[in-house]
Amino acid sequence: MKAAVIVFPGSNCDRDMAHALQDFTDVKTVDLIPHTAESVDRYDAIFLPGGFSYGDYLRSGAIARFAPVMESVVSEAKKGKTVVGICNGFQILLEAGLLPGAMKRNTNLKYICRTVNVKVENSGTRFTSDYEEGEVLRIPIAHGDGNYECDEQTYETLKMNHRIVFSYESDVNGSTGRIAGITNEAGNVLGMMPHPERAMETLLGSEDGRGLFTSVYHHWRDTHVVTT
Amino acid sequence: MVNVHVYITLKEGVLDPQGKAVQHSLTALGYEGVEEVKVGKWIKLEVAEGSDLDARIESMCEQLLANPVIENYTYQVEREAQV
Amino acid sequence: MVNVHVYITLKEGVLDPQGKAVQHSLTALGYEGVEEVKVGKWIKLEVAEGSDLDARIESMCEQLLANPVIENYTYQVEREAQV
Amino acid sequence: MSLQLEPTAEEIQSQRLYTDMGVKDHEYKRIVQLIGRKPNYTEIGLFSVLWSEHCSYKHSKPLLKQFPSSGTHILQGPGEGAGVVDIGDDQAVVFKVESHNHPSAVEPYQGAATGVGGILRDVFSMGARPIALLNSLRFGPLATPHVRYLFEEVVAGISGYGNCVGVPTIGGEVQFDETYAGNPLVNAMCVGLIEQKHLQKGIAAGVGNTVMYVGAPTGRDGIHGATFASEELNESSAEKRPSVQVGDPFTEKRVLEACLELVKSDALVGIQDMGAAGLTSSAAEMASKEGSGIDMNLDVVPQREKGMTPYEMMLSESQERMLLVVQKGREKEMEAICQKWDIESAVIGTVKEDQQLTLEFQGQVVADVPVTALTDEAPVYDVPSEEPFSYQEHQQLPTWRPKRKDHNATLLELLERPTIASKEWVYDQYDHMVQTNTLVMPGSDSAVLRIRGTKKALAMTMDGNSRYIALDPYIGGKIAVAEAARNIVCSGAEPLALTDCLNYGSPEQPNIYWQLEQSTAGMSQACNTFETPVVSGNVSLYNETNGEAIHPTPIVGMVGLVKDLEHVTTQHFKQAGDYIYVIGEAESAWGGSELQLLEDGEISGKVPHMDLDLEEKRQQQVLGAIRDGLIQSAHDISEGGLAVAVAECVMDTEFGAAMTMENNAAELFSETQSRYVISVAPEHAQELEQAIPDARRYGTVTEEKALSIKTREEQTLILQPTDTLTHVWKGAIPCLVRSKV
Ligand SMILES: Nc1ncnc2c1ncn2[C@@H]1O[C@H](COP(=O)(O)OP(=O)(O)O)[C@@H](O)[C@H]1O
Ligand SMILES: [Mg+2]
Repeated sequence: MKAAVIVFPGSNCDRDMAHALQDFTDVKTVDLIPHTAESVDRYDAIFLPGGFSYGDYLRSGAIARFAPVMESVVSEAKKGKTVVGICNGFQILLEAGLLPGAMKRNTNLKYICRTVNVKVENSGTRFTSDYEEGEVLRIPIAHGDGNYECDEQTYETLKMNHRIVFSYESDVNGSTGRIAGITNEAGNVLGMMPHPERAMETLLGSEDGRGLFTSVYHHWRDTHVVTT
Repeated sequence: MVNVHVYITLKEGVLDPQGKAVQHSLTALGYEGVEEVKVGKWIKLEVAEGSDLDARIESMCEQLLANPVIENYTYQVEREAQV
Repeated sequence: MVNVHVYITLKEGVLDPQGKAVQHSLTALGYEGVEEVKVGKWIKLEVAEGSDLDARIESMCEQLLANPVIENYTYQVEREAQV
Repeated sequence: MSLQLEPTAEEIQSQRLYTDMGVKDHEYKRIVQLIGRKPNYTEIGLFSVLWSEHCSYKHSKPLLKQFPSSGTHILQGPGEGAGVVDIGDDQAVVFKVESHNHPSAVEPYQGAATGVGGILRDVFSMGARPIALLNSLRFGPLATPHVRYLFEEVVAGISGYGNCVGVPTIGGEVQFDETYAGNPLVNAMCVGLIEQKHLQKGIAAGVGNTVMYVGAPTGRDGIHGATFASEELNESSAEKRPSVQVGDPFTEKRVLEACLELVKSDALVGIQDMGAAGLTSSAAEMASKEGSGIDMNLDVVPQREKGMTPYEMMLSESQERMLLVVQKGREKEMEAICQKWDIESAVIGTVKEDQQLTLEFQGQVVADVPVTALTDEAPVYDVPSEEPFSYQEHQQLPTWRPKRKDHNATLLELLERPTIASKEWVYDQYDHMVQTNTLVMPGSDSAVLRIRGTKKALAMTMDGNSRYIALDPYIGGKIAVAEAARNIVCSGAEPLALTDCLNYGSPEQPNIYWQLEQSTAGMSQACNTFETPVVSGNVSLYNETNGEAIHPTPIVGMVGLVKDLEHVTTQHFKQAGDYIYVIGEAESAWGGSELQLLEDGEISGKVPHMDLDLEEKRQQQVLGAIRDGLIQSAHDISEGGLAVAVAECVMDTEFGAAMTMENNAAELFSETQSRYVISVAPEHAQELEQAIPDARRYGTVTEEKALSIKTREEQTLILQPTDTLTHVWKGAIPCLVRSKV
């Protein structure tokens, strides 16, 4: 499997994401792809990392969504490729319209960095198959704009179609329905605020984030590698 | 060139954490009778004049300046008073 | 109650990284002739009417809403059209 | 002010306009002598900033010289952007601290943010990748709304800048005291990591080489910031500030990445950030270090505003800018790297042989002064020093004793003191995990970062208890360094070196100069004992509000090396059944203690004794025992004494502690130095007792989540559920911040 980690100007979790993929999964190729790249079509999975793309000026993700590489990201997403946006990556996917809803400031108006309990609401996705449904993960959050907002109808749709993949066990930032991560309708695009790439090693406090990356890998293997 | 003022605010019904905090602080500071506070953006742009000005402004707002999912915008064009 | 609109912007000469980023981005998106962009705040408040209204607004602005060291503010009181 | 409207050299002299820039009459005379004529407006501007305290250290230089600054592991001591220390494997750690007190007093968010930005540039200008930020903050009591505003905004500014750049803020300290009510302290420290071969210097070498400007364009920001930082604050400070510097972390992040790429090129000869006094100090210092001169054409300096004069350009403190010296003919390579990161660059000058700084603007030479006059010839003052009466008064006071008897209540009250209370409210706002190397996050004695690809880790801390120094600067100075070293040792690291920030009042006051003299002497002695040289630092004087100076506050930022990840230790208890040992005996040491402040509302008397040799011996013993795997947790005993220390060991854990001791306030709350509370697995008890003869067993880590301290006669001194302790300790600051009255 070949994975692309997109580097926007101002991304700062790009290397962490690449380490997570490289050091803890069997993914063969992990490339850091600059925001100016024309195409990412040769990759099997595309990761949008956290950070402050374009300083998060105006709104988080608002400017990054127009980075040259995004055209290809959007078209690959529409073709069904795996796309994962974490933190700022999630915000960019929202701004790009690949996922519904928007982010507002955390209710306490402060940046929050701490490890929280994140519940796996749906283990039937390509992002969560290595987790148990209902499993509670210890994963760090680190964001100022993680207060997920959507209208009632969108929320009902998300819920009904099991597209709420992760939720916070307690209200940390004001998110509608304590949503921490959602997928698109087709189920190939995931956005989540918590940082699984920061939860890869017990040495650093938790390895509960691994399942996300291994799930993505296993999904690719199961759909691409013919076993005899 | 004309000055364009774009005003952006959260849509009706979208909870505004900043507005709430400001209202709270104002009340705590002893300002009575502050009922509702909304914090929005005011973006000032210097833009080239032209017959398509309105179209351009609207498109800038919808594409970038405002997020139509949760925000509304209005704008005003300020022209130098003609002599 | 009256609606008060407070407009806050950075003082002349103070660096406005947001404005710069937005201008850059608009230009990249193909909007030509966008010369200067400043990002400020627009705060809408519903405040009790009263003879000291102006004094109250000004004091709120200076104490909390604006940061007088780097920001300027102006405001407008919007009264319902009288019948 | 346009060039034509600037005062002439004659007017500057006759109307003594230089005094507005902070230049004294005799300094002006000296300048005239040095350059052989009357300086024009731009030239006097150059002198005023380079001869300010902030840049010239004119009142502190002789004191700084006494700090030991070399050692076999020291690759670069004071004099460059940051100090550099060898950590083996061809790697080095680079660090420095910087103050941003005055800007933060006027505009706390931006003041703190740009403080972080500046210290980051000091570190990456050495060629190192910043891997950690720390900060040391001082505020008045949170009871007043203005202090709360300063506190909230300073923290937000640090968070806003550091988080965006993607460097984890992993440690620091915050204290609250009346003395800082009008003059908060904001000291930021940055630590970087470098492969030794990439090490850079800020030098203008090679006649004919090109001087390049890289980074954000210049605006009229913070003109005279360096002078401003060298004056006391008063009512007119807000107006005096011509324009506050606003930080742009997004640009910083790109400048950082661009610079780390630039330093890998052999075309780069020298690089320095434009910090205080901007273009003036970077150009003059780079030339001075090499004994060269620089010709600069100001017309091509990237500018953000229209109509800027040479004076304004040279004195501007716009952020996110760097000055480079590049091999002639290879400018394009540098430009290409800048373009890649979307950063402006411009060729603005040349290195020349004659040791002059020559500035051209619109076809005219607007300044032409000897570099040495600006830098080496800056005045150094021999300042009178005088021991204040208060010092002897405190020494003569009879030994202070606490009056309280209810130890249970006292412990809770101490935990609630903002200086002791959990700083989670602060560090929750800092991204302390980005870069995924943080092994020990904020909340233990030192933060610890692993070094990828090795077994090593770095421990770092900032410390400085000004209350001891206020009472006794000499002993207090020793304690400041000792405490930092103790914190490093507790995390399983060996102290390597330190950086310091000296925050004091006006050195022109003999009593304050005495404080400086005494405290730096104490610090130096401690540095010598621990073999931790001072590799960098910063001096912030004139921390006064309307004539009232702050407590002398030297801050120590220390870095230590963990040789093996296995040694990393935290303060938290690890397992029920482990034995709790206290190392070192409590004495009746109360002067400057938290309990004294709690009871009296003020500090008095003699400070705790500091025996550096004993301190050093215990540090070696504790570190040795950690390395031998004998110790499960280690915590030093500082503010609030043993009771507070043990409480901190159980908080955030699933455990409690059962201890036995004398019914003696000193046992519980005294701040006697060189002490630790550690936990040890029973099977290692004997070995530990041999390794550390001063260790006394006080109790056991329990499964029951409560802290219980009893006398041998089973009289309860303290009994508190762990949850209550945690609740009180963690709730204190959020509660104070939220109270809006
Ligand atoms: N208290 C101090 N102890 C040791 N070195 C110091 C101290 N203060 C300043 N220095 C050193 O003096 C040099 C100049 O410091 P400074 O002017 O603060 O640097 P910058 O120009 O980067 O702001 C630096 O190398 C710094 O490390
Ligand atoms: Mg510097």
